[in-house]
Amino acid sequence: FLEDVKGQAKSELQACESRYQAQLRVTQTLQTELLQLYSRVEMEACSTGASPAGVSAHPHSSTQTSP
Amino acid sequence: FLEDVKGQAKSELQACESRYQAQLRVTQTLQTELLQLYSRVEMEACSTGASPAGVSAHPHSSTQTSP
Amino acid sequence: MADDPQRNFRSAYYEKVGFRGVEEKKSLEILLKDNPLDVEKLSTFSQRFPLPSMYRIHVWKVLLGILPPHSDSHALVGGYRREQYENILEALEAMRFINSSTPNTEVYLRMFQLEGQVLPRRSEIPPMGEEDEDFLSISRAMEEIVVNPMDCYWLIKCFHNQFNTKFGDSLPHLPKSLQHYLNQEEPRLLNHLKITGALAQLPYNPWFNRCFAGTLPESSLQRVWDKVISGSCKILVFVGLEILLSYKIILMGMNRPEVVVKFLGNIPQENTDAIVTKAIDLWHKYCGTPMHSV
Repeated sequence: FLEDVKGQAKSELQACESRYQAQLRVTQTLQTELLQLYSRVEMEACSTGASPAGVSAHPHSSTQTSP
Repeated sequence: FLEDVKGQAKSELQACESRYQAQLRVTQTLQTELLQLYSRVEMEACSTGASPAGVSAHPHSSTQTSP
Repeated sequence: MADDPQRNFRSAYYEKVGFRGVEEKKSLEILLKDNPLDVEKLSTFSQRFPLPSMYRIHVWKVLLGILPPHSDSHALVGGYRREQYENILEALEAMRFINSSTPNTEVYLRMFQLEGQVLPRRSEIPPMGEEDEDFLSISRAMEEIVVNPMDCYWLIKCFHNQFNTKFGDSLPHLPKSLQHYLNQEEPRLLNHLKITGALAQLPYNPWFNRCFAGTLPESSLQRVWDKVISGSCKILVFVGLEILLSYKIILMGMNRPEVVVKFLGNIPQENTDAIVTKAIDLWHKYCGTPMHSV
């Protein structure tokens, strides 16, 4: 009976842990995405200073990647 | 002794829960930031292009609906 | 139980008149009342009998560990699973990786990739690789079987993971195994396939890596997946074997491997139920029927 209780607790904890791990991955992925976006924004900010044309293509390409 | 095991299991689960909640708040913050950044990028794209502001609202609507 | 000829006759009769598995359904219901659930007994049941469709998803979830054996944990764990699913989905939407027009199967793939930390950069998404295509193929079939998208994602993910963990090492040996049994059942056909060069080009990938997703219609496929999910990848060999045996005459008339490949890549969908039934019989004949008191 004790084993039973332990087993039940273990499976609940595993499921909780899996949800937490997934959330960690989500955080990491979002951070990477933000970083890339920031560096893109900065690049564009620099290039708009020099040459305003041609930059507008980038944001559109990003919205088109999802089918 | 059984109560002991149950108590331990409960506190482990609670610890997992609070780690998850913390991570959840992080992701929510990141997602908000991402949303703002996207709309900034789009605003800039619009202003470098021809059409003025207001268009940037559209792409967000697509993120609201889950498949 | 299985040796009782009267009972076998009765089962065969029920099968014919459409009451298939009345007794089986009752014994499964008894198993499902256990708390905790006896996963081993459920596996054995699923190896021996087709799962009644009303219990299939539930049993799959238990066998794949999506739901734990303790029924009184199902609500709690189910809640965790739902949150995990929703959070990942939400993040992908926030990153604009997916939107409302993204096909579900691709959504599942991206979710799976995010969880496995192999999500490509959104700015440079590579074309789908063979493994992605396997995943998508299984997803498309699962989508036809499971209505609820959250259940569907969890089942695809856990099926995919369990299959590769459990059987990844066995997969490369399945073509040899198929030849072995074909030699037992129909050596002439084996010889013909060898001579024409078709043997090396049989659709092993859709058969074994995709577990017949995309080859069999879902109504037949789910009876094969019952066996895979409950612990056998050998069944895949016998389904392949039975496909070859069923179309023996047609295949014997084909002399070019590409014609064979084309035919097998698009088999008639009418009698696949009979093919699966015969495949399961052959599998029991060669590998034995799992004996467990159910």
